[in-house]
Amino acid sequence: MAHVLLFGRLADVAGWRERAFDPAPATLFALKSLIADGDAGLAAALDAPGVRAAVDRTLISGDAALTDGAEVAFLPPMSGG
Amino acid sequence: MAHVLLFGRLADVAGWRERAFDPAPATLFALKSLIADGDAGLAAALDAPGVRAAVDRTLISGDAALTDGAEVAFLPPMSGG
Amino acid sequence: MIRLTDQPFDPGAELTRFCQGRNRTGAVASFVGLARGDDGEAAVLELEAYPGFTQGEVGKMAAAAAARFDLHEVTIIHRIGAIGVGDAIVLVLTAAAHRREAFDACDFLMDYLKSRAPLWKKEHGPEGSRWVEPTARDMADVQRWE
Amino acid sequence: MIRLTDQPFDPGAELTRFCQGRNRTGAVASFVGLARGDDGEAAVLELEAYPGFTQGEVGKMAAAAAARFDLHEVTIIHRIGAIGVGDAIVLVLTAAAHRREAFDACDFLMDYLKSRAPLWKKEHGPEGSRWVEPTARDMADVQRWE
Repeated sequence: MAHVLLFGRLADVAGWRERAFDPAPATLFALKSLIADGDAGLAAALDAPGVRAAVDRTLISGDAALTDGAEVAFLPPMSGG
Repeated sequence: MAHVLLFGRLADVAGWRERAFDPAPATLFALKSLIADGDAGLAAALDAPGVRAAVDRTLISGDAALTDGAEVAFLPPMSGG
Repeated sequence: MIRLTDQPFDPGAELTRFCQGRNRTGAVASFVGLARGDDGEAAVLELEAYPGFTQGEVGKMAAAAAARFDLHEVTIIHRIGAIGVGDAIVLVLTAAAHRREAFDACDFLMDYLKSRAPLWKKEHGPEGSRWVEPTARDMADVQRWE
Repeated sequence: MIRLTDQPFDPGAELTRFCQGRNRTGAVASFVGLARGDDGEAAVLELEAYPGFTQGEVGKMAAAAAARFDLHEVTIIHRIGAIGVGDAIVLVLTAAAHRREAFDACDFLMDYLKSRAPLWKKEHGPEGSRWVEPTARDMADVQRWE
């Protein structure tokens, strides 16, 4: 199982903020395909410039292997302050 | 009469902060010579780099005519904050 | 001290506390970001954080600033949730021996918060809502430090 | 608002007031200069002003900063007389629409106060007293703005 969190505009595009994918795909990229499956808008939003992913609360560059129970967050461009 | 004010280290060097010179000399430079008359330490302090003069609360560059009753302040390098 | 809060806070009360009991500190710089808008508007901003992640990331930035600018102390308070007109959104406080370090650290932390902190800001305006993303200026600002 | 005072003041209380009732202001920057020294020392600093002149000169600097950086408001409070360890010597508060202007105006005003405001600072240390003059760094800092 992979626990997926969407933030900011990604949650608005997807229509959800939090969802479990069971079983967990083997990699981050495979999970991303699965999340966006059949939703071209969400696929584009996840691939937009500046979107980052965090696996178990660590920022990831590129792909990564996923273990069962992983928390995967997709983070659009950040803007605090 | 010219009313003279010394600030900061100039007052320490002169040993006074405020003094009247009567009659007032005709110019700022003449007043400066009169103030430092016989006191080489004060003459040097008044001519040190960064020392400014204000006549009637207006900063002066170079010499200036003095009118009777003028307030003349000598201002060493400034440092607030 | 790093604090994320969904409640209004008073930047002045924090500054008073921050300045107290110091003798080595010659300089305290601060920045307060306020929510702009028209009087009488309800929430003009919504700030979303990633619980369990955002606070630690902001803490890493603060630690980086403390090391780089030789700070005596740093405090960051950031609102999350709904924010009304005139409310403080963010407060950054930096203490250092001299003014250049305190100013630069405060400036640096604001640039980082604007474009690198895991926070997402939604503006509610007369024409609807939009997610704010860092501007070209924000991206250029943060690159000054790299 | 420009204020010279021989009494201690609370920078936080001033910041609280300064932030209140704003809706166009997105950014408030501040700087507090504190008197460094060893605990238990009596006055560590003495600040001399030129009554009837200093306040006006500082006011001119504040007006120049307000025009140059498009400020909504500026406040400068400066202690004069004897100052104890840990006391606030100076507070500069700047309000603007955006952070760059607020930061730059605050920085600019501190640079001016350090080397161009008619104030004279005497430090009382273990080896006696000395009049402080702007350092080479202070002179370089103020030249950034010219």
